[in-house]
Amino acid sequence: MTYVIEMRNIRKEFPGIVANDDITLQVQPGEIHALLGENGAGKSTLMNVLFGLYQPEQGEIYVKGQKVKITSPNIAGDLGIGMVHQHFMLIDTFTVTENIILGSEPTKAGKIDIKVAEEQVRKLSNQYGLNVDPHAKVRDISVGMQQRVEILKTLYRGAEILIFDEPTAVLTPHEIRELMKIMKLLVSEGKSIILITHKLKEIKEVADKCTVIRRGKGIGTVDVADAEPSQLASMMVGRDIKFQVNQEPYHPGANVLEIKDLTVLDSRKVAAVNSLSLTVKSGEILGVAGVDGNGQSELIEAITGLRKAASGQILLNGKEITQHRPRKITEAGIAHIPEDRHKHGLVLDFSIGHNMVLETYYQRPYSKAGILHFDKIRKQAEKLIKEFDVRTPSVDTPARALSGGNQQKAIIAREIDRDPDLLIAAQPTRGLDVGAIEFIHRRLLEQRKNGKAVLLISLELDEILNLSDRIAVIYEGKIIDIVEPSKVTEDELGLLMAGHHLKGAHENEH
Amino acid sequence: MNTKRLSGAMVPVISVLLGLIAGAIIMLISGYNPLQAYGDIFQMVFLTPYYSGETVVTIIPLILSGLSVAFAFRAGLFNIGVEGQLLVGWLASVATALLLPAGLPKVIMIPACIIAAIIGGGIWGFIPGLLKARFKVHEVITTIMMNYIALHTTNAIIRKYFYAEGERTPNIPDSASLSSQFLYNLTAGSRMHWGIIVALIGAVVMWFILWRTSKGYELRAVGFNPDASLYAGMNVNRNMVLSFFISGAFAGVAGAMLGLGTYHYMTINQDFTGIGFDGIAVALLGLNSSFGVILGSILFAALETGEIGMQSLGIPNDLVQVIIALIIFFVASNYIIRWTRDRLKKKGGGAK
Amino acid sequence: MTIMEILEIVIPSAILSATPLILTALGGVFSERSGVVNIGLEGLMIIGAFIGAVFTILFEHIGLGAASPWLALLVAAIIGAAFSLLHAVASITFRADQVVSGVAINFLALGITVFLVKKLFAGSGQTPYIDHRINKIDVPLLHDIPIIGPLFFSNIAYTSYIAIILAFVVWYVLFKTSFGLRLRSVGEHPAAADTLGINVSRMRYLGVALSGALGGLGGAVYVVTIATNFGATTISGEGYLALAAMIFGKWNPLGAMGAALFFGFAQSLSIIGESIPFLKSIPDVYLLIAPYVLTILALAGFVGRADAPKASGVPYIKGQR
Amino acid sequence: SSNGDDGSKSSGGDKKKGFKVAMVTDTGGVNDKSFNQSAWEGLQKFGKDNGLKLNTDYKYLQSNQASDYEPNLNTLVHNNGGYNLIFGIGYLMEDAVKKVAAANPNTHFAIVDDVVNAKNVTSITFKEEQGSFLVGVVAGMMTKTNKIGFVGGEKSALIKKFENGFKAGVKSVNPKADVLVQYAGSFSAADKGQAIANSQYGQGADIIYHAAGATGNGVFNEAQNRKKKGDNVWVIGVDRDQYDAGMPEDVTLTSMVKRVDNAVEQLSKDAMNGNYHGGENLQYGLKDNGVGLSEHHDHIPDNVMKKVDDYKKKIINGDIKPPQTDAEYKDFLASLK
Ligand SMILES: Nc1ncnc2c1ncn2[C@@H]1O[C@H](COP(=O)(O)OP(=O)(O)OP(=O)(O)O)[C@@H](O)[C@H]1O
Ligand SMILES: Nc1ncnc2c1ncn2[C@@H]1O[C@H](COP(=O)(O)OP(=O)(O)OP(=O)(O)O)[C@@H](O)[C@H]1O
Ligand SMILES: [Mg+2]
Ligand SMILES: [Mg+2]
Repeated sequence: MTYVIEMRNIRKEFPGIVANDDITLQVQPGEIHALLGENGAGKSTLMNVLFGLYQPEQGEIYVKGQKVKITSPNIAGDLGIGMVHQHFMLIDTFTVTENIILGSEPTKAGKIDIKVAEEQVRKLSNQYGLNVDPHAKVRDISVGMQQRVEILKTLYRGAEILIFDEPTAVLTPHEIRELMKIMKLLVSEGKSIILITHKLKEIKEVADKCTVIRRGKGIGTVDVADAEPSQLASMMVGRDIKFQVNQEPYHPGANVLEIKDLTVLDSRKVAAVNSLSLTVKSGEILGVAGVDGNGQSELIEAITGLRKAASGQILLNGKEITQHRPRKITEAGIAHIPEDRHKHGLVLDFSIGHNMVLETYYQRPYSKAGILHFDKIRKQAEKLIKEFDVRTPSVDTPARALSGGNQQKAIIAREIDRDPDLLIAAQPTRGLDVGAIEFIHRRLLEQRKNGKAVLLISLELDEILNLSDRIAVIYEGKIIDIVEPSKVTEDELGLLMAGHHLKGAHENEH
Repeated sequence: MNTKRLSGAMVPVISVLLGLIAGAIIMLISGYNPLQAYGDIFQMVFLTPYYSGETVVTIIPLILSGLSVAFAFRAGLFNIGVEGQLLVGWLASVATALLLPAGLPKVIMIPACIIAAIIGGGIWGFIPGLLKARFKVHEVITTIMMNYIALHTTNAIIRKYFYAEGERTPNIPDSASLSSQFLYNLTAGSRMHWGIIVALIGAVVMWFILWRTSKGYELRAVGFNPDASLYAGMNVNRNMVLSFFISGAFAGVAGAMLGLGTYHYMTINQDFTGIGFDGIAVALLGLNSSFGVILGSILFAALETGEIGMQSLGIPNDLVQVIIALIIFFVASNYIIRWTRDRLKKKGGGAK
Repeated sequence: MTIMEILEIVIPSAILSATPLILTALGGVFSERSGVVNIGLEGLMIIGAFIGAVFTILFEHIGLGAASPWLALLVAAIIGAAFSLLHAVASITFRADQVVSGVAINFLALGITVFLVKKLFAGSGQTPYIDHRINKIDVPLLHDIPIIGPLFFSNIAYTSYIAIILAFVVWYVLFKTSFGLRLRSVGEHPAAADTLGINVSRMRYLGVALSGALGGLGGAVYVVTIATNFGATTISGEGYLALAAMIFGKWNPLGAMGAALFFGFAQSLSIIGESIPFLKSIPDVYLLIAPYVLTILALAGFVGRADAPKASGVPYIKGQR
Repeated sequence: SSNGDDGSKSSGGDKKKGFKVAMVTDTGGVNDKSFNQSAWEGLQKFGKDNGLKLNTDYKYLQSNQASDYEPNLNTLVHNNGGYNLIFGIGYLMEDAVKKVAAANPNTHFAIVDDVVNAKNVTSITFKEEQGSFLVGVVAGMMTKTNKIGFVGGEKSALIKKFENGFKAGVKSVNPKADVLVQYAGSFSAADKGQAIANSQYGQGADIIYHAAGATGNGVFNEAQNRKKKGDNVWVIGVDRDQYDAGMPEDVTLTSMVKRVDNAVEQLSKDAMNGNYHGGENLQYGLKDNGVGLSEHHDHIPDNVMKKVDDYKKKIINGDIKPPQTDAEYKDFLASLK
């Protein structure tokens, strides 16, 4: 039988690292083939090789039995290979249609025939149930829709083989389920799919085969139907994994954070947070669950002083902090693990050591009379690096050079070390592998144990369910319900997040 | 670590060499003798006291102008407004010298004039800074506009309040002068003045502010990543304005050096001095570091003084401009050097 | 003077002096939209002005007469494009800091042109005057239309119409054609464009080359319609004004044109101001700085924030995250 | 004096015998089509006529920035064994000439367009107001619209002499004529020159006199444009015969020439013969043909030329003293009534 894709003995090196070491991948027509591996295992690299973005040092690629040389995405496209990238490759300021047709635009006398293009997009969108608005600007649409645009981009180019690189990392459970449906529809239409993920559950649900990669080496390919999740996990990591769960008894203390009737406008002057009220107590982790874009970011920004509140009150330990400057709020006892570590969390061009005092550099002992004391800063950095196991060649290494997981650990070290009364953790484990996630979860639980308050905002339902004492569900800028994790199923939570109240009438149907 | 830093510093050095070689090729093509030309420049600038002194005279405002640009760059800002800030600083220093009683001692007079220049240049930098912070107006446009406003305004003020025959201000009193008989004798009658101390202090001040103070930490953080700075509790807008003020202040002091040292008066300028634009090049040549700016200024000034020698050889002085441009190109394209080096290594060393 | 009389003087003059700025700013739009910052517009104008003068003289010499300046414009655009490739090579292929490379372009252009003028014209610092300029004309028929005739169709050079038409053409190209879509895509998100098989380097080279062509054209138009010869000071600051016009116009061709016209208008207004009785008493320094102050006020007051193309100034390195 | 490179490696030694003369341009450079160029032409003529060698016996140095003036002058003091007479061209060099002359009492200097009081400096100035007065007479008589324009570069005392002399000439022959005066604020802004000319012609002026360097290029351009369209407009050029700048439309009515070349040549000759005129201020006016109308004045009718000659005589014999400053112009106007 011929494989639709066969990659044989692929080797790809980067300076100082072998990202792919003799990997073989065989994909049959009409199957969903999962590619499983830890962060940095080499999954994206392998797919980038297949997509023509990288040239392998060794190895051969066959498409439908034909030996091919894929030297550019153009050639991959001609061979019917399409890729939905891990980091979306969309142009914010362009419309959905423009993003889709870019590079192979229908033209009439040199002019883009936008009518025809939109029609084609609409047709494809309907055919696969993708439901996108061809006119919308990409920056105005949800992450889920952005991903469907990415899928449309490949379909528009007539892709037969679709590569999905960690497509679910940014999606809500509902969206994930939709995506699974779409994938199944695609294979039923005769397309083949390579699915990269480190979520075992998803593999169990949709994939037919699974190839596991560890540290650049192929570990093996299994039939998903025959494999236990635990088996896959240990293939992936090379050891057994314990998932952290919040098991300690729940003894909440006084209110640390009180939010009353808070309204916050987003950049477009629309109320993103809409008279929202919420309290977080000491000794608890309050999880905020919600579909991305329901006001979570604005809520955090308002609490931390990065965005002005339009109305309402925010109290920390009973003292008003509404409209205070970020510095005052930080000093009052709030620490914040930001959702975008590159944008907010780090000055990438500073050394990792200097990043460790980003909020405290002006205080003793790091600076006296306006003069920095580097020995003290270095000492502090070294302490944190050791305590939080931040893997870096030295304190002086630029933050930019650290891997994502280690950057995140550095931020968490910095924030927790300030011993805050309230720790706001926004997407603290996004994109990290299980090892790193385990570590971070343990730290969050420690905070709780020490009698601190933790406000956890996450799109990962597992994370919310495992760690929280209470779960607040945010929908359209309001907390529509607060539930206990033990008394709610993932499905129920999903419904809430979609705006459906659990008991009683369906008020917010759509 | 150390070797890495060293190779970083090698880049401008190699660029300078490549620029000089390219200049030599142009001279050869145009029928001049490059060895003689460079030899003469070297001999003139480094071995003849008078021209050494004059080179220093050129170096002084150039260092300060380069520091101005470099400081702004470090804070994430592009200051094309050095020309204007320099003119304002020049006028502020000269006006102060003329308005204060001439009998004041030097220790009061000179600092007063320099402070006036700091304030003058600083304000001229402050305005684009404020406009950027407050109204998000792109600093490149405002600084360009502020240059023209400075040119016409300083001329008008001189005409109205400080006019002396010869289209300039009167001479400043000796008590405000940075010149000295000692340096004059030392350099066989050049205009070299104590401003070189001021420029070097300026370089130290910039280094100190940026790398030793918590304010400098803040300014650099804001320059690299305003979002993270805001997150970390810094006042991004205020820092932006402050950076522009300090940058303008350096430029203003550059102007004071012309007023108190080089000329002892201010002329009604028909055009910009060019020192501000050279400052951009010097800052970039010096990788935006204090020490680099000093080295860059020396190179620039040496080439500019060398022009006189080249003219005497009959070589059009515009060639120096071309050489300077090529050097800047090579510095900018430092990747070309890394690229070549990597190629060579691969060929020579084989696999590791 | 009546308002109409004032406008009849101010508007044609504003359009004339705005023309080189429009063209050059359009060049800037191309370059920056493709993701390459171009501080070197001044240098490109210098090259264009030099070529405009030298080739007009050359063509006159070989007897091409009134066609000479037009042909020289063409040559200036070509040489401008060629010269700008230096900036392209440095900033695209060799990942130079684009600001630095642009500054180098400015130095280099001035040095080389003055050097060449001296070589070509027996040591002279400037070229002789050209005999055949592109003249201001009254457009047949149209200039008789009341009100708009005297304002927009009299006393105007065809090059101004060309510039204005080009602004619309550039707008059309950028926003309606696949070339434009691709050019903008590499300026916004080169990695995305790359995955769709668009050759990022090639698009950027084209963007820069077009800026060279238009900048060269701008400089040459300045010479054949205004300056009539070339020397070291012929272009002094016009390129920077064009840069400002591009930013003022928010990287939009029509915006850039509007901004350039605004500059021209502010300047001619300040000139006519000295002849208007009630403005006459104002010290002339206020009129001299008026165009620049007006620009700042306009930016601060109602234009506000403009977002540059996202990837502008960032070298694209394949595969880098 | 002890400073600088004495360049003694070149021929040197016979300094006393061979007379050497050189000049330093201001930032305009030797081909500014203005006084720098004119001065260099004078020096070249002197050099050729006397069999001197270019670049050793006579030469120029160009200044790229104002800060080059002093080192350039100093270079010439020592270069090639030292020049006997060194010209600084332009008022901008006043201070530099003063300083370098003071430091080098054995070298002779000359400054053009300004006065430096020192034993070893000869000052050469021109009575621009006299020449300007004459072209003012031409303009005043020839205007059909009774509107005349004056375009200045920078508003300096020097350019004011042009302006006031010109206005006085106009008013002397045509009291009804109105002179529109505008300064561009720059000597290198052709676009502004054109815009100003456009405005002045647009307001009805038919003759414009410019004293604005390269800014004047724009004035010529505007006039040529208008002439081509059939308007009868003129430009009066400045400094040298600007006939060529007005071609091919032939818009140059005449030019107010300033014979810097003659003055430089004359002083060089005198100096070679031992008379350096040290400490003197040589003022060149109509009397010495230092200023005046250019040779190209075909478009000026004879009756006007006659009037010009009348006035020339009156100025030479002192009956009329054209004003230099605004204040003098006011007085002059009052005296007309
Ligand atoms: N362009 C590059 N230059 C250098 N190293 C790279 C590059 N791209 C990837 N790597 C390295 O190659 C290894 C494999 O990376 P890759 O992105 O393929 O991992 P991955 O399995 O997709 O991980 P993740 O789950 O985090 O997406 C990593 O160590 C990574 O740091
Ligand atoms: N483009 C690149 N050029 C050079 N080095 C790179 C590049 N991309 C990644 N690296 C290096 O590769 C390593 C892994 O990077 P990556 O971002 O894939 O880490 P990660 O898989 O997210 O790590 P973690 O396991 O901590 O989550 C890091 O040391 C990083 O510095
Ligand atoms: Mg990763
Ligand atoms: Mg990956």
